[in-house]
Amino acid sequence: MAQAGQPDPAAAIEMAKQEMDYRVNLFNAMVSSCYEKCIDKRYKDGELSVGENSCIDRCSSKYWQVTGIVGQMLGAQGGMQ
Amino acid sequence: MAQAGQPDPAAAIEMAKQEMDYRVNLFNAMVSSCYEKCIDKRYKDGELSVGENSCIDRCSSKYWQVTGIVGQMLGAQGGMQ
Amino acid sequence: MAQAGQPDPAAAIEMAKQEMDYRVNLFNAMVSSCYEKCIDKRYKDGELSVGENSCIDRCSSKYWQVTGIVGQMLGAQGGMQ
Amino acid sequence: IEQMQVRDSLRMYNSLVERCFRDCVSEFRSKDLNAGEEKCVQSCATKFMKHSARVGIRFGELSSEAESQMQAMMQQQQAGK
Amino acid sequence: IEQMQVRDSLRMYNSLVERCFRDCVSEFRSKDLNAGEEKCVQSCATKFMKHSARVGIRFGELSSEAESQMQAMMQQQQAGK
Amino acid sequence: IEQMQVRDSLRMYNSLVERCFRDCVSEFRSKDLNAGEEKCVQSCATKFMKHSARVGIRFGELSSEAESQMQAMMQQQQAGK
Repeated sequence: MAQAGQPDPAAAIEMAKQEMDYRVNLFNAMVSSCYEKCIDKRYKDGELSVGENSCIDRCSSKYWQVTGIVGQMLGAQGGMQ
Repeated sequence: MAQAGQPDPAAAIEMAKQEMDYRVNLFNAMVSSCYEKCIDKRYKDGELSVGENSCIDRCSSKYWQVTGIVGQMLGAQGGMQ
Repeated sequence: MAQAGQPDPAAAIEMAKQEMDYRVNLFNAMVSSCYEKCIDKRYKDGELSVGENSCIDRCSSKYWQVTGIVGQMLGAQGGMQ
Repeated sequence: IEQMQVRDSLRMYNSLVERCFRDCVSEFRSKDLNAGEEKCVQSCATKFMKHSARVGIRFGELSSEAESQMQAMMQQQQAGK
Repeated sequence: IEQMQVRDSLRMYNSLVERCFRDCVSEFRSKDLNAGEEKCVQSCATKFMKHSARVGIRFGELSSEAESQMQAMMQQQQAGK
Repeated sequence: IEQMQVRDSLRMYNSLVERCFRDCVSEFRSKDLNAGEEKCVQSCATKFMKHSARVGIRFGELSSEAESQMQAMMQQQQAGK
Protein backbone atom coordinates (compact mmCIF):
# COMPACT_ATOMS: atom_id res chain seq x y z
CA MET A 1 0.00 0.00 0.00
CA ALA A 2 2.85 2.40 -0.72
CA GLN A 3 1.59 5.92 -1.28
CA ALA A 4 3.30 9.03 -2.53
CA GLY A 5 5.33 10.39 0.36
CA GLN A 6 5.20 7.04 2.14
CA PRO A 7 7.56 4.71 0.33
CA ASP A 8 7.73 1.09 1.41
CA PRO A 9 10.45 0.18 3.91
CA ALA A 10 12.56 -2.05 1.65
CA ALA A 11 12.95 0.69 -0.96
CA ALA A 12 13.74 3.21 1.77
CA ILE A 13 16.49 0.99 3.15
CA GLU A 14 17.90 0.51 -0.33
CA MET A 15 17.95 4.26 -0.89
CA ALA A 16 19.62 4.88 2.45
CA LYS A 17 22.29 2.31 1.55
CA GLN A 18 22.97 3.97 -1.78
CA GLU A 19 23.06 7.39 -0.16
CA MET A 20 25.60 6.13 2.35
CA ASP A 21 27.60 4.33 -0.31
CA TYR A 22 27.74 7.53 -2.30
CA ARG A 23 28.87 9.56 0.70
CA VAL A 24 31.57 7.06 1.60
CA ASN A 25 32.89 7.10 -1.95
CA LEU A 26 32.85 10.88 -2.01
CA PHE A 27 34.73 11.01 1.26
CA ASN A 28 37.32 8.47 0.10
CA ALA A 29 37.84 10.37 -3.14
CA MET A 30 38.28 13.60 -1.20
CA VAL A 31 40.81 11.96 1.10
CA SER A 32 42.93 10.61 -1.71
CA SER A 33 42.63 13.65 -3.97
CA CYS A 34 43.66 16.05 -1.21
CA TYR A 35 46.40 13.69 -0.09
CA GLU A 36 47.94 13.91 -3.55
CA LYS A 37 47.63 17.69 -3.67
CA CYS A 38 48.69 18.60 -0.13
CA ILE A 39 50.96 16.05 1.50
CA ASP A 40 54.75 16.10 1.32
CA LYS A 41 55.72 12.52 0.45
CA ARG A 42 59.17 12.61 2.03
CA TYR A 43 57.73 11.48 5.38
CA LYS A 44 60.43 12.83 7.70
CA ASP A 45 57.99 12.42 10.56
CA GLY A 46 54.31 11.71 11.17
CA GLU A 47 53.23 15.30 11.78
CA LEU A 48 51.21 17.46 9.41
CA SER A 49 52.88 20.85 8.92
CA VAL A 50 50.98 24.15 9.23
CA GLY A 51 51.04 24.46 5.45
CA GLU A 52 49.71 20.94 4.95
CA ASN A 53 46.89 21.53 7.42
CA SER A 54 45.69 24.70 5.75
CA CYS A 55 46.04 23.08 2.33
CA ILE A 56 43.81 20.22 3.51
CA ASP A 57 41.10 22.65 4.67
CA ARG A 58 41.09 24.58 1.40
CA CYS A 59 41.35 21.45 -0.69
CA SER A 60 38.32 19.89 1.05
CA SER A 61 36.33 23.05 0.43
CA LYS A 62 37.31 23.24 -3.24
CA TYR A 63 36.64 19.55 -3.76
CA TRP A 64 33.17 20.00 -2.32
CA GLN A 65 32.54 22.90 -4.68
CA VAL A 66 33.56 20.78 -7.66
CA THR A 67 31.02 18.10 -6.69
CA GLY A 68 28.41 20.90 -6.59
CA ILE A 69 29.24 22.22 -10.05
CA VAL A 70 29.31 18.77 -11.61
CA GLY A 71 26.13 17.74 -9.78
CA GLN A 72 24.30 20.80 -11.12
CA MET A 73 25.48 20.14 -14.67
CA LEU A 74 24.33 16.53 -14.54
CA GLY A 75 21.04 17.51 -12.92
CA ALA A 76 20.41 20.14 -15.59
CA GLN A 77 20.71 17.62 -18.41
CA GLY A 78 18.62 15.05 -16.58
CA GLY A 79 21.21 12.67 -15.22
CA MET A 80 24.15 11.07 -16.84
CA GLN A 81 23.72 8.34 -19.39
CA MET B 1 14.65 -30.27 -11.67
CA ALA B 2 17.32 -28.27 -13.49
CA GLN B 3 18.39 -30.03 -16.68
CA ALA B 4 21.25 -29.41 -19.04
CA GLY B 5 20.25 -26.49 -21.23
CA GLN B 6 17.54 -25.46 -18.76
CA PRO B 7 19.32 -23.85 -15.83
CA ASP B 8 17.25 -22.82 -12.82
CA PRO B 9 16.10 -19.18 -12.72
CA ALA B 10 18.19 -18.03 -9.73
CA ALA B 11 21.43 -19.16 -11.37
CA ALA B 12 20.36 -17.55 -14.65
CA ILE B 13 19.74 -14.22 -12.92
CA GLU B 14 23.10 -14.46 -11.19
CA MET B 15 24.82 -15.10 -14.52
CA ALA B 16 23.01 -12.20 -16.16
CA LYS B 17 24.14 -9.94 -13.31
CA GLN B 18 27.74 -11.00 -13.68
CA GLU B 19 27.58 -10.59 -17.44
CA MET B 20 26.25 -7.07 -16.99
CA ASP B 21 28.77 -6.28 -14.27
CA TYR B 22 31.53 -7.42 -16.59
CA ARG B 23 30.24 -5.29 -19.45
CA VAL B 24 29.90 -2.22 -17.26
CA ASN B 25 33.46 -2.64 -16.01
CA LEU B 26 34.73 -3.13 -19.54
CA PHE B 27 32.94 -0.02 -20.70
CA ASN B 28 34.23 2.05 -17.78
CA ALA B 29 37.78 0.86 -18.40
CA MET B 30 37.45 1.76 -22.08
CA VAL B 31 36.15 5.21 -21.19
CA SER B 32 38.98 6.00 -18.84
CA SER B 33 41.73 4.38 -20.93
CA CYS B 34 40.71 6.25 -24.08
CA TYR B 35 40.25 9.45 -22.10
CA GLU B 36 43.89 9.26 -21.02
CA LYS B 37 45.10 8.49 -24.54
CA CYS B 38 42.95 10.92 -26.55
CA ILE B 39 41.80 13.94 -24.60
CA ASP B 40 43.71 17.23 -24.39
CA LYS B 41 43.67 18.10 -20.68
CA ARG B 42 43.98 21.87 -21.10
CA TYR B 43 40.17 22.21 -21.29
CA LYS B 44 39.93 25.47 -23.18
CA ASP B 45 36.32 24.64 -23.95
CA GLY B 46 33.89 21.72 -23.69
CA GLU B 47 34.10 20.63 -27.34
CA LEU B 48 35.82 17.53 -28.64
CA SER B 49 38.11 18.41 -31.55
CA VAL B 50 38.08 16.49 -34.84
CA GLY B 51 41.34 14.84 -33.83
CA GLU B 52 39.98 13.82 -30.45
CA ASN B 53 36.86 12.34 -32.01
CA SER B 54 38.74 10.20 -34.48
CA CYS B 55 41.19 9.17 -31.76
CA ILE B 56 38.25 8.02 -29.59
CA ASP B 57 36.86 5.86 -32.42
CA ARG B 58 40.19 4.18 -33.10
CA CYS B 59 41.01 3.83 -29.44
CA SER B 60 37.67 2.09 -28.74
CA SER B 61 38.32 -0.30 -31.59
CA LYS B 62 41.86 -1.10 -30.45
CA TYR B 63 40.77 -1.52 -26.85
CA TRP B 64 38.15 -4.00 -27.97
CA GLN B 65 40.77 -5.95 -29.90
CA VAL B 66 43.00 -6.12 -26.84
CA THR B 67 40.16 -7.66 -24.81
CA GLY B 68 39.81 -10.22 -27.59
CA ILE B 69 43.49 -11.18 -27.60
CA VAL B 70 43.67 -11.43 -23.81
CA GLY B 71 40.38 -13.34 -23.66
CA GLN B 72 41.65 -15.89 -26.16
CA MET B 73 44.91 -16.35 -24.27
CA LEU B 74 43.09 -16.91 -20.97
CA GLY B 75 40.57 -19.22 -22.62
CA ALA B 76 43.36 -21.27 -24.21
CA GLN B 77 44.99 -21.99 -20.85
CA GLY B 78 41.65 -22.71 -19.17
CA GLY B 79 40.97 -19.53 -17.25
CA MET B 80 43.14 -17.45 -15.05
CA GLN B 81 44.06 -18.58 -11.57
CA MET C 1 20.85 -19.24 21.12
CA ALA C 2 24.17 -17.76 20.07
CA GLN C 3 26.70 -17.97 22.92
CA ALA C 4 30.17 -16.54 23.29
CA GLY C 5 32.45 -18.75 21.22
CA GLN C 6 29.51 -20.14 19.28
CA PRO C 7 28.41 -17.44 16.87
CA ASP C 8 25.32 -18.08 14.76
CA PRO C 9 25.92 -19.45 11.26
CA ALA C 10 24.79 -16.38 9.27
CA ALA C 11 27.25 -14.12 11.09
CA ALA C 12 29.99 -16.71 10.67
CA ILE C 13 29.40 -16.87 6.91
CA GLU C 14 29.42 -13.08 6.73
CA MET C 15 32.73 -12.96 8.59
CA ALA C 16 34.24 -15.61 6.36
CA LYS C 17 33.16 -13.61 3.30
CA GLN C 18 34.74 -10.46 4.63
CA GLU C 19 37.91 -12.31 5.54
CA MET C 20 38.12 -13.68 2.03
CA ASP C 21 37.28 -10.34 0.48
CA TYR C 22 40.08 -8.78 2.51
CA ARG C 23 42.58 -11.44 1.45
CA VAL C 24 41.63 -11.11 -2.22
CA ASN C 25 42.08 -7.35 -2.06
CA LEU C 26 45.41 -7.73 -0.30
CA PHE C 27 46.57 -10.21 -2.92
CA ASN C 28 45.44 -7.98 -5.80
CA ALA C 29 47.17 -4.97 -4.26
CA MET C 30 50.35 -7.00 -3.84
CA VAL C 31 50.19 -8.14 -7.46
CA SER C 32 49.80 -4.65 -8.84
CA SER C 33 52.24 -2.97 -6.45
CA CYS C 34 54.99 -5.48 -7.16
CA TYR C 35 54.22 -5.36 -10.87
CA GLU C 36 54.91 -1.63 -10.86
CA LYS C 37 58.13 -2.05 -8.86
CA CYS C 38 59.61 -5.11 -10.55
CA ILE C 39 58.48 -5.60 -14.14
CA ASP C 40 60.26 -4.20 -17.16
CA LYS C 41 57.48 -2.64 -19.28
CA ARG C 42 59.21 -2.99 -22.64
CA TYR C 43 57.75 -6.50 -23.10
CA LYS C 44 60.30 -7.90 -25.53
CA ASP C 45 59.00 -11.35 -24.67
CA GLY C 46 56.72 -13.06 -22.17
CA GLU C 47 59.46 -14.39 -19.88
CA LEU C 48 60.29 -13.10 -16.43
CA SER C 49 64.04 -12.45 -16.13
CA VAL C 50 66.10 -13.73 -13.17
CA GLY C 51 66.19 -10.20 -11.79
CA GLU C 52 62.44 -9.80 -12.10
CA ASN C 53 61.82 -13.10 -10.36
CA SER C 54 63.99 -12.30 -7.37
CA CYS C 55 62.52 -8.80 -7.21
CA ILE C 56 59.01 -10.33 -7.05
CA ASP C 57 60.00 -12.58 -4.14
CA ARG C 58 61.52 -9.74 -2.14
CA CYS C 59 58.74 -7.34 -3.03
CA SER C 60 56.07 -9.80 -1.84
CA SER C 61 57.91 -10.23 1.43
CA LYS C 62 58.34 -6.48 1.98
CA TYR C 63 54.73 -5.80 1.06
CA TRP C 64 53.62 -8.36 3.63
CA GLN C 65 55.78 -6.69 6.27
CA VAL C 66 54.19 -3.31 5.50
CA THR C 67 50.72 -4.78 6.06
CA GLY C 68 52.00 -6.03 9.41
CA ILE C 69 53.37 -2.65 10.51
CA VAL C 70 50.24 -0.79 9.46
CA GLY C 71 47.97 -3.42 10.98
CA GLN C 72 49.76 -3.12 14.32
CA MET C 73 49.53 0.65 14.29
CA LEU C 74 45.81 0.57 13.55
CA GLY C 75 45.23 -2.15 16.13
CA ALA C 76 47.13 -0.16 18.77
CA GLN C 77 44.88 2.87 18.36
CA GLY C 78 41.72 0.78 18.29
CA GLY C 79 40.86 0.63 14.61
CA MET C 80 40.68 3.27 12.00
CA GLN C 81 37.80 5.72 11.90
CA ILE D 1 19.53 -4.48 -12.02
CA GLU D 2 18.09 -1.00 -11.58
CA GLN D 3 20.07 -0.64 -8.38
CA MET D 4 23.21 -1.54 -10.29
CA GLN D 5 22.52 1.26 -12.75
CA VAL D 6 22.11 3.81 -9.96
CA ARG D 7 25.30 2.54 -8.36
CA ASP D 8 27.18 2.71 -11.66
CA SER D 9 26.06 6.22 -12.52
CA LEU D 10 27.08 7.35 -9.01
CA ARG D 11 30.43 5.69 -9.53
CA MET D 12 30.86 7.52 -12.84
CA TYR D 13 29.87 10.80 -11.22
CA ASN D 14 32.50 10.25 -8.55
CA SER D 15 35.19 9.45 -11.07
CA LEU D 16 34.28 12.49 -13.14
CA VAL D 17 34.60 14.75 -10.09
CA GLU D 18 37.91 13.16 -9.14
CA ARG D 19 39.37 13.57 -12.59
CA CYS D 20 38.24 17.15 -13.19
CA PHE D 21 39.39 18.18 -9.73
CA ARG D 22 42.80 16.62 -10.34
CA ASP D 23 43.20 18.23 -13.76
CA CYS D 24 41.80 21.68 -12.92
CA VAL D 25 42.59 22.57 -9.31
CA SER D 26 46.15 22.92 -8.11
CA GLU D 27 46.39 26.08 -6.09
CA PHE D 28 45.29 26.28 -2.46
CA ARG D 29 45.73 29.87 -1.38
CA SER D 30 42.01 30.36 -0.92
CA LYS D 31 39.12 28.08 0.00
CA ASP D 32 36.98 29.01 -3.01
CA LEU D 33 37.48 28.01 -6.62
CA ASN D 34 38.71 30.91 -8.74
CA ALA D 35 37.04 31.79 -12.06
CA GLY D 36 39.60 29.89 -14.14
CA GLU D 37 39.23 26.73 -12.09
CA GLU D 38 35.46 26.90 -12.29
CA LYS D 39 35.50 27.26 -16.07
CA CYS D 40 38.04 24.45 -16.36
CA VAL D 41 35.84 22.13 -14.29
CA GLN D 42 32.84 22.91 -16.50
CA SER D 43 34.75 22.26 -19.72
CA CYS D 44 36.26 19.10 -18.28
CA ALA D 45 32.86 17.75 -17.22
CA THR D 46 31.28 18.58 -20.58
CA LYS D 47 34.16 17.02 -22.45
CA PHE D 48 34.08 13.92 -20.30
CA MET D 49 30.36 13.42 -20.90
CA LYS D 50 30.72 13.86 -24.66
CA HIS D 51 33.65 11.46 -24.60
CA SER D 52 31.66 8.87 -22.62
CA ALA D 53 28.73 9.17 -24.97
CA ARG D 54 30.93 8.60 -28.01
CA VAL D 55 32.67 5.60 -26.46
CA GLY D 56 29.17 4.31 -25.59
CA ILE D 57 28.11 4.41 -29.25
CA ARG D 58 31.29 2.63 -30.39
CA PHE D 59 30.90 0.10 -27.60
CA GLY D 60 27.37 -0.68 -28.76
CA GLU D 61 28.52 -1.15 -32.35
CA LEU D 62 31.43 -3.39 -31.39
CA SER D 63 29.19 -5.48 -29.12
CA SER D 64 26.56 -6.11 -31.76
CA GLU D 65 29.23 -6.85 -34.38
CA ALA D 66 30.72 -9.43 -32.05
CA GLU D 67 27.30 -10.91 -31.44
CA SER D 68 26.51 -11.38 -35.13
CA GLN D 69 29.92 -12.98 -35.68
CA MET D 70 29.17 -15.33 -32.79
CA GLN D 71 25.80 -16.26 -34.28
CA ALA D 72 27.26 -16.83 -37.72
CA MET D 73 29.85 -19.15 -36.18
CA MET D 74 27.21 -21.10 -34.29
CA GLN D 75 25.11 -21.51 -37.41
CA GLN D 76 28.14 -22.85 -39.29
CA GLN D 77 28.70 -25.36 -36.49
CA GLN D 78 25.05 -26.41 -36.66
CA ALA D 79 25.29 -26.80 -40.44
CA GLY D 80 28.51 -28.83 -40.12
CA LYS D 81 26.93 -31.39 -37.77
CA ILE E 1 25.10 -1.08 7.24
CA GLU E 2 27.54 -2.33 9.85
CA GLN E 3 28.97 -4.72 7.26
CA MET E 4 29.50 -1.78 4.96
CA GLN E 5 31.53 -0.03 7.62
CA VAL E 6 33.75 -3.04 8.13
CA ARG E 7 34.19 -3.35 4.38
CA ASP E 8 35.01 0.34 4.06
CA SER E 9 37.56 0.38 6.85
CA LEU E 10 39.23 -2.69 5.31
CA ARG E 11 39.28 -0.90 1.99
CA MET E 12 40.91 2.12 3.60
CA TYR E 13 43.47 -0.09 5.32
CA ASN E 14 44.31 -1.66 1.98
CA SER E 15 44.69 1.69 0.27
CA LEU E 16 46.88 2.97 3.10
CA VAL E 17 49.19 -0.02 2.79
CA GLU E 18 49.34 0.35 -0.99
CA ARG E 19 50.18 4.03 -0.80
CA CYS E 20 52.81 3.82 1.93
CA PHE E 21 54.44 0.84 0.24
CA ARG E 22 54.60 2.71 -3.05
CA ASP E 23 56.00 5.88 -1.50
CA CYS E 24 58.48 4.24 0.92
CA VAL E 25 59.81 1.03 -0.58
CA SER E 26 61.82 1.04 -3.77
CA GLU E 27 64.85 -1.13 -3.24
CA PHE E 28 64.73 -4.91 -3.51
CA ARG E 29 68.18 -6.17 -2.65
CA SER E 30 66.92 -7.89 0.48
CA LYS E 31 63.66 -9.46 1.53
CA ASP E 32 63.33 -7.46 4.76
CA LEU E 33 62.46 -3.79 5.13
CA ASN E 34 65.48 -1.72 6.15
CA ALA E 35 65.31 0.73 9.06
CA GLY E 36 64.68 3.74 6.82
CA GLU E 37 61.82 2.05 5.01
CA GLU E 38 60.24 0.97 8.26
CA LYS E 39 60.38 4.48 9.71
CA CYS E 40 59.03 5.92 6.45
CA VAL E 41 56.07 3.52 6.51
CA GLN E 42 55.27 4.49 10.09
CA SER E 43 55.41 8.22 9.34
CA CYS E 44 53.36 7.72 6.20
CA ALA E 45 50.65 5.75 8.01
CA THR E 46 50.50 8.28 10.86
CA LYS E 47 50.32 11.16 8.43
CA PHE E 48 47.64 9.47 6.37
CA MET E 49 45.46 8.86 9.42
CA LYS E 50 45.83 12.44 10.62
CA HIS E 51 45.04 13.63 7.13
CA SER E 52 41.93 11.42 6.91
CA ALA E 53 40.73 12.61 10.29
CA ARG E 54 41.08 16.26 9.27
CA VAL E 55 39.28 15.72 5.96
CA GLY E 56 36.60 13.90 7.97
CA ILE E 57 36.01 16.96 10.16
CA ARG E 58 35.80 19.27 7.14
CA PHE E 59 33.54 16.81 5.36
CA GLY E 60 31.16 16.82 8.34
CA GLU E 61 31.08 20.63 8.42
CA LEU E 62 30.47 20.94 4.69
CA SER E 63 27.72 18.31 4.83
CA SER E 64 25.82 20.00 7.64
CA GLU E 65 26.25 23.43 6.01
CA ALA E 66 24.75 22.03 2.83
CA GLU E 67 21.91 20.50 4.80
CA SER E 68 20.96 23.76 6.52
CA GLN E 69 21.06 25.59 3.18
CA MET E 70 18.77 22.92 1.76
CA GLN E 71 16.35 23.32 4.65
CA ALA E 72 16.37 27.12 4.40
CA MET E 73 15.56 26.80 0.71
CA MET E 74 12.69 24.43 1.38
CA GLN E 75 11.24 26.73 4.04
CA GLN E 76 11.37 29.65 1.62
CA GLN E 77 9.50 27.55 -0.92
CA GLN E 78 6.88 26.66 1.70
CA ALA E 79 6.50 30.34 2.69
CA GLY E 80 6.15 31.38 -0.96
CA LYS E 81 3.24 29.01 -1.55
CA ILE F 1 31.84 -17.72 -2.47
CA GLU F 2 31.98 -19.21 -5.95
CA GLN F 3 30.37 -16.06 -7.30
CA MET F 4 33.10 -14.03 -5.63
CA GLN F 5 35.74 -16.06 -7.43
CA VAL F 6 34.09 -15.46 -10.80
CA ARG F 7 33.81 -11.77 -10.00
CA ASP F 8 37.44 -11.60 -8.90
CA SER F 9 38.80 -13.34 -11.95
CA LEU F 10 36.74 -11.01 -14.16
CA ARG F 11 38.15 -8.07 -12.23
CA MET F 12 41.68 -9.37 -12.79
CA TYR F 13 40.98 -9.89 -16.48
CA ASN F 14 39.77 -6.30 -16.73
CA SER F 15 42.82 -4.94 -14.95
CA LEU F 16 45.12 -7.01 -17.16
CA VAL F 17 43.49 -5.62 -20.30
CA GLU F 18 43.69 -2.07 -18.96
CA ARG F 19 47.34 -2.37 -18.06
CA CYS F 20 48.51 -4.02 -21.28
CA PHE F 21 46.51 -1.59 -23.38
CA ARG F 22 48.06 1.35 -21.53
CA ASP F 23 51.60 0.01 -21.81
CA CYS F 24 51.41 -1.25 -25.42
CA VAL F 25 49.08 0.97 -27.45
CA SER F 26 49.83 4.61 -27.99
CA GLU F 27 49.30 5.38 -31.64
CA PHE F 28 45.85 6.00 -33.14
CA ARG F 29 46.35 6.48 -36.84
CA SER F 30 44.44 3.32 -37.65
CA LYS F 31 41.61 1.41 -36.02
CA ASP F 32 43.44 -1.92 -35.97
CA LEU F 33 46.31 -2.98 -33.75
CA ASN F 34 49.58 -3.17 -35.68
CA ALA F 35 51.86 -6.20 -35.46
CA GLY F 36 54.11 -4.64 -32.82
CA GLU F 37 51.21 -3.72 -30.58
CA GLU F 38 49.72 -7.18 -30.87
CA LYS F 39 52.99 -8.86 -29.92
CA CYS F 40 53.44 -6.44 -27.05
CA VAL F 41 49.97 -7.20 -25.68
CA GLN F 42 50.68 -10.92 -25.83
CA SER F 43 54.01 -10.59 -24.02
CA CYS F 44 52.45 -8.27 -21.47
CA ALA F 45 49.58 -10.65 -20.73
CA THR F 46 51.91 -13.65 -20.46
CA LYS F 47 54.25 -11.75 -18.19
CA PHE F 48 51.41 -10.53 -16.03
CA MET F 49 50.05 -14.04 -15.57
CA LYS F 50 53.46 -15.44 -14.67
CA HIS F 51 53.94 -12.56 -12.27
CA SER F 52 50.54 -13.16 -10.63
CA ALA F 53 51.25 -16.85 -10.28
CA ARG F 54 54.58 -16.18 -8.57
CA VAL F 55 53.09 -13.62 -6.20
CA GLY F 56 50.35 -16.18 -5.49
CA ILE F 57 52.92 -18.78 -4.39
CA ARG F 58 54.72 -16.27 -2.14
CA PHE F 59 51.39 -15.09 -0.76
CA GLY F 60 50.48 -18.66 0.18
CA GLU F 61 53.83 -19.19 1.93
CA LEU F 62 53.61 -15.92 3.85
CA SER F 63 50.02 -16.68 4.90
CA SER F 64 50.80 -20.12 6.25
CA GLU F 65 53.94 -18.84 8.00
CA ALA F 66 51.83 -16.18 9.69
CA GLU F 67 49.30 -18.80 10.68
CA SER F 68 51.83 -21.08 12.33
CA GLN F 69 53.32 -18.12 14.22
CA MET F 70 49.82 -17.22 15.39
CA GLN F 71 49.22 -20.79 16.58
CA ALA F 72 52.56 -20.95 18.36
CA MET F 73 51.70 -17.71 20.15
CA MET F 74 48.31 -19.01 21.20
CA GLN F 75 49.83 -22.22 22.53
CA GLN F 76 52.35 -20.21 24.55
CA GLN F 77 49.49 -18.20 26.01
CA GLN F 78 47.64 -21.41 26.90
CA ALA F 79 50.76 -22.85 28.55
CA GLY F 80 51.33 -19.64 30.49
CA LYS F 81 47.85 -19.67 32.04
